[in-house]
Amino acid sequence: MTDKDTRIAIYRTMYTAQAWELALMRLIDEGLAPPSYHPGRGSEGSEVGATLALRKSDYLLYDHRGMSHIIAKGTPLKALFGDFLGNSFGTTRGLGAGIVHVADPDNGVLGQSGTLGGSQLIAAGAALSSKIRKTDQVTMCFFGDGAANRGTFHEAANAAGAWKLPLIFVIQNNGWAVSTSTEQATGGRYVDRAHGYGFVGEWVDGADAFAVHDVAQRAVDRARRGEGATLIEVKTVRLTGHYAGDPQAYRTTDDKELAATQDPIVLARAKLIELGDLDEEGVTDLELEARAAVDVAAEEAKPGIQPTADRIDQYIYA
Amino acid sequence: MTDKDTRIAIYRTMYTAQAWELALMRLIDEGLAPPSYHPGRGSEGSEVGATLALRKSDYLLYDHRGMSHIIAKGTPLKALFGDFLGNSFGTTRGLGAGIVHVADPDNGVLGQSGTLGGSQLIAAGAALSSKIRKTDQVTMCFFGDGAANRGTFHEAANAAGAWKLPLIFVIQNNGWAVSTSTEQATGGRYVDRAHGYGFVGEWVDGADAFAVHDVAQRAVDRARRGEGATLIEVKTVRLTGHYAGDPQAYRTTDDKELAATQDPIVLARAKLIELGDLDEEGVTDLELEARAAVDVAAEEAKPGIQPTADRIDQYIYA
Amino acid sequence: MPRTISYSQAINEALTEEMERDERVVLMGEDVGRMGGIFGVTPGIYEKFGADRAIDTPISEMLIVGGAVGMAITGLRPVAELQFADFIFNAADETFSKMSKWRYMHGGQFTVPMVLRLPEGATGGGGAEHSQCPEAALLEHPGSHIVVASNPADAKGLLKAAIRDDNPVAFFEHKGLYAMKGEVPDGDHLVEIGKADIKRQGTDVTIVAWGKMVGLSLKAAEQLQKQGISAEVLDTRGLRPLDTEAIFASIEKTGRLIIAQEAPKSGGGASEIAAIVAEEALDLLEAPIIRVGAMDVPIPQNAMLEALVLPTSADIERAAISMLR
Amino acid sequence: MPRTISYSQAINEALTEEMERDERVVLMGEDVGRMGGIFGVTPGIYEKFGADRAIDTPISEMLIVGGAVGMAITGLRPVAELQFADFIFNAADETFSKMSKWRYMHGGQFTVPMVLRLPEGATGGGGAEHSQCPEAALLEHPGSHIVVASNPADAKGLLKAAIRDDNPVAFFEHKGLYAMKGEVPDGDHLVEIGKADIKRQGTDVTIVAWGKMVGLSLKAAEQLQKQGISAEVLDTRGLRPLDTEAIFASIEKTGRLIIAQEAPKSGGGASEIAAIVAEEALDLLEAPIIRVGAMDVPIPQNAMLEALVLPTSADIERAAISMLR
Ligand SMILES: Cc1ncc(C[n+]2csc(CCOP(=O)(O)OP(=O)(O)O)c2C)c(N)n1
Ligand SMILES: Cc1ncc(C[n+]2csc(CCOP(=O)(O)OP(=O)(O)O)c2C)c(N)n1
Ligand SMILES: [Mg+2]
Ligand SMILES: [Mg+2]
Repeated sequence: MTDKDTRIAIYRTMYTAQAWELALMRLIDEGLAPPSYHPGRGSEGSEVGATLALRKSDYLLYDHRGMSHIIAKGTPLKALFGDFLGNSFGTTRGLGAGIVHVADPDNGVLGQSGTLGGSQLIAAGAALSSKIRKTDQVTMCFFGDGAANRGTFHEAANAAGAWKLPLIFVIQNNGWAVSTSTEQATGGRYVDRAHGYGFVGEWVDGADAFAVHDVAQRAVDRARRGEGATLIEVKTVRLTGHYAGDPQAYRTTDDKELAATQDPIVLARAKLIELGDLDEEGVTDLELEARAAVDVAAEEAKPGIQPTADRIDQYIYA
Repeated sequence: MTDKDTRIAIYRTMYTAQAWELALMRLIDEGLAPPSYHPGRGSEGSEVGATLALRKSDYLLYDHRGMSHIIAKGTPLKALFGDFLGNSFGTTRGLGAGIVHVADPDNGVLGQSGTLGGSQLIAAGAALSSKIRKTDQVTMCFFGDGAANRGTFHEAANAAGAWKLPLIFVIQNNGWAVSTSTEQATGGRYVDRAHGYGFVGEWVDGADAFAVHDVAQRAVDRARRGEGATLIEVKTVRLTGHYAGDPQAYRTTDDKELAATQDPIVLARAKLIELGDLDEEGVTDLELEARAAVDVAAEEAKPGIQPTADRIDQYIYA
Repeated sequence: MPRTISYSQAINEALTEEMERDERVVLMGEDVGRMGGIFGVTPGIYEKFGADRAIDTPISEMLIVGGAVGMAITGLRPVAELQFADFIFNAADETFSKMSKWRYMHGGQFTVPMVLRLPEGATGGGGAEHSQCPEAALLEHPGSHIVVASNPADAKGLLKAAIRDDNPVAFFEHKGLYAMKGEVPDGDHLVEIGKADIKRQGTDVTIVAWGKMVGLSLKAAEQLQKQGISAEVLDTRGLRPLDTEAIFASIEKTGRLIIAQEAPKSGGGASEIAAIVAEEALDLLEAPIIRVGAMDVPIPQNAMLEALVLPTSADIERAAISMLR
Repeated sequence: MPRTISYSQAINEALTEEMERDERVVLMGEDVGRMGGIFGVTPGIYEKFGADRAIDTPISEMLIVGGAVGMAITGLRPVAELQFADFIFNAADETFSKMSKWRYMHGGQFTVPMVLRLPEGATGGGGAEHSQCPEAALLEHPGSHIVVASNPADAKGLLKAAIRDDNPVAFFEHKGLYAMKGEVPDGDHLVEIGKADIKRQGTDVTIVAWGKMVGLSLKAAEQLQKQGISAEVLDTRGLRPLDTEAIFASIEKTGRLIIAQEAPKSGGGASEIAAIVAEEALDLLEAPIIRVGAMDVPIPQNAMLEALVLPTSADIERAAISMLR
């Protein structure tokens, strides 16, 4: 069971991620950042709860849904703004502008495959690598219910089972892959797939970020003890469209309204107060702090320099 | 439970397949057929027991291990010899010579992907096709424990579960993928993977061809009733090397000796007599008949004409 | 009388008409049904033909292509879509070795009547894995047609022809053209696959292009006209079958050849066409061939850098001028 | 003093020496460990370095390549093998978009020091899916080297150089050359990647080739000599980096260019080289370029037909004679 400090850290990180995303939306409205973004609202409980169970030296393969796992892994907010502004402050120093290619090796953020599923294989390789190098690093790989149906998952999961890899698959099941519902496109339950590969499968409701953390911590501890992989299916909700501005004609109002009741940030806030970890004032202070930090980061990131032509053929070859 | 006629048919087909393979080996020794062949000895119980549960109009995606599933599906022996002799009597009329590309649409034999796993996807497509066309055709797809670990399986199995396809995956687990043992390369048990896709998984010992048929018949009946897919894991043995002439240095003598005790043909023969389906004399007559039919087919196939250069650019485009 | 509609609407009409004409034709891919496609190309088809003929697939590219092959050899005529042409590499064996070779490998006992729709091209910020034009990737794999539509009329006529063709067809649609408007003939409009189209007559230089580069080539040709250079623009409408006769005939007139593609300069269709000309029509050339293509780098995610990497009509213009100096 | 060993033994030595030199180097692939490879190229390595550094993988080609990328960006230097080069299409996105572009896509924050071993080529009866030479498939995907060894000395020297290179290298080994014997220098023999090798001097025609076609080109050159035709044979040793200077220098001498590849004539490295020459060195040509390659058909399983489909030294010979008439 999470302790008080952990719960507060989880809430702070989730709230920060939400504030970061709101700030990004403003940058997008101002035309400073490209509009193509997959909002993370609704998956913060999953991404933060799970990622905070990792150490700095552990590896993260994040997914395209929001940025809260990357924020939780320690990548500076300013650098993330820089990536979306496509300027010199970004982790790729302007090469990537927008989704997909944030990378932060110092914090174990190994980047992302723009083709869904590619990261599952790279995660398996990273986990095998730490096993061969005899470090105690754990690799955590996030992906959605849709990406879970790519063959890449099978090859990564089979290897994770056969070689007892220190690897944690976090399937964020928000019920949708763009417009396609999980029921339409998926046979069986994701959590049940773990058993067929010989490792543990756990299901947890992502509306409860603290519960996610408990499950993730157990998985991380098992992995570090050399007891192999875990598949965590987290039920999340997509509080927005697939991308910012998706009309979502394919989705019923009921589904959207039900989702709205599952906001992990709202629920965590109430829980903090209920448990007496913080009182209303304490929470408000934390939130003000977080928003301030985000605003500072956004402002600091803006003056970054856009890359110029000379950048184009850099880093193709070592 | 199989009835007497079915048991006799299974034995006859298995024995015929064995005789066919022996005859092929002679053709290879005589240099008339290419040496690259993956002998089926040990998997006849699986291939014949399962395939005989199908109708002529059902679809078969066979694998590279032996020919007994193709023989059981009704492809004429002469045509199969023709394929290995690479002559005009072959199903591909000489284009293919040797393993891989036998096809016999009239008997529902849809061909094979030379890259393992490719057939799993084509099988899913064939099953979806019969569902869309509202026929009651069932598709059966064979592959080994090694090919089961390709991502193609995951994509085919997930679709089979999501769409309740009339599809039967037969995983022939002979414990080896060339030199790599199932334990070294596989996490969990294949049969347990079915549940994660939302369909039935059954395990059966391929040493008992009659038991395989029972399991397959149930799966076929379910599929025809629209109750969806089944994964059948059949424990088989590889009585030979991966290919004819494989020294198998990687394999212990114990493993080979144990395998030798699991010959489905030997066991079925004893069972037939034990159950009184046939007496010793009856079995011997059946075997003589089968061998005679094979020898006739081999002789008839030999005079086929080898394809000439004009064949090369035929059938690339319709 | 012809109507003016968009490229995506033309594709939608082609699909609708062919699905009405032949019930064996089924549409499949990610989000092509209920949503009508992430680029809004297929709205209405699910409503008209239902879930069995407008199939929303899982995110399983190997299944989309390999499954379509299985459907095509068992009596259907699938039109499968990969959401981005780049994903052809997530189903490469299925596209190159199954779709394109199944018929040949099995001695001609099957036909594989399927179309693989491939939305291609860079549109600003898609990055290295959502912006490619991999038309040439199929060249070393015989057995399928490679078709690319440069305008609404061709998009409709070529797609209808592709669906009726008994061969597998890789059908590339440029995402940057979906909004393009153009006249489309009424009625059962079909365009022959593999027949080049001279979009503009000229005498000084031949610009061979396909897909989105045709428009850029025409733009360049207009600019060149002002400078007294008469450029002929030839739209190959794809890479296989390739109308080499039309290409040679044009070079015979002009003596100069520019080949413009959006794909990186190396390893694309331009290289193939240049090689064919260097082999079979070298004597017609009065100047070295020039390939205009993207820089040989992965497409940067940053739209500003992307713009610098992509070929422009100005590049084509410069190439022509350099040839005539 | 140099020893005479086989091409496969040379590869085995390169692997063994580099694994001894650098413990970050690990070998992985299907049956590469306990069995020593289905072509007998890697015996002894499992025994010497153990299961952690000679990894028998599942039949999971996407994992082999994508996993190797993950290993390469976390401190190891994997040498991954796909059992047949054809299977590059079973791991195409991993090879083209992950292995080759991970570094660039992430702003140069990673290096991807890995080698992908790819046994290629037709050897009699492998059929369309076990006989290809897909070297050119990587051309439209910058970020990796494309290396092909034509003899034992190069096999050893190029592979050792590839393992030490911080860039990903697609290393093609022709299955038909594994038994080829040749002299290999003693000691730490390294061959520079991307540097062409003039295997035979000549003045009348340049034959550019790589891999197994180098031997066939030399054979053709000998025959041509008897007919008074002096052929120069240039081994590119791969396709990227490409030693265009060496190619141009040779054409400058001879004025005639034949490019010989085992891959089908269309869509291969020969097309790329022909295009480069038609662009940058057209004036050096006294005759049209000729590409010698396999017929543009899937490789038939029937070995007799396969032999008719593959390019031969006689084809190269005929091409040269036709040029000099
Ligand atoms: C291989 C591949 N197929 C398709 C896509 C296009 N695509 C991007 S996100 C997405 C939906 C993913 O759904 P899911 O995995 O459930 O994640 P979610 O967006 O719901 O968080 C799709 C289809 C892609 N990027 N890569
Ligand atoms: C995609 C692919 N990978 C590898 C191979 C090479 N190969 C052919 S058979 C085989 C072993 C298959 O093992 P399994 O599936 O268990 O079948 P078995 O041979 O044991 O019957 C391998 C690795 C192939 N043909 N296709
Ligand atoms: Mg989802
Ligand atoms: Mg096996």
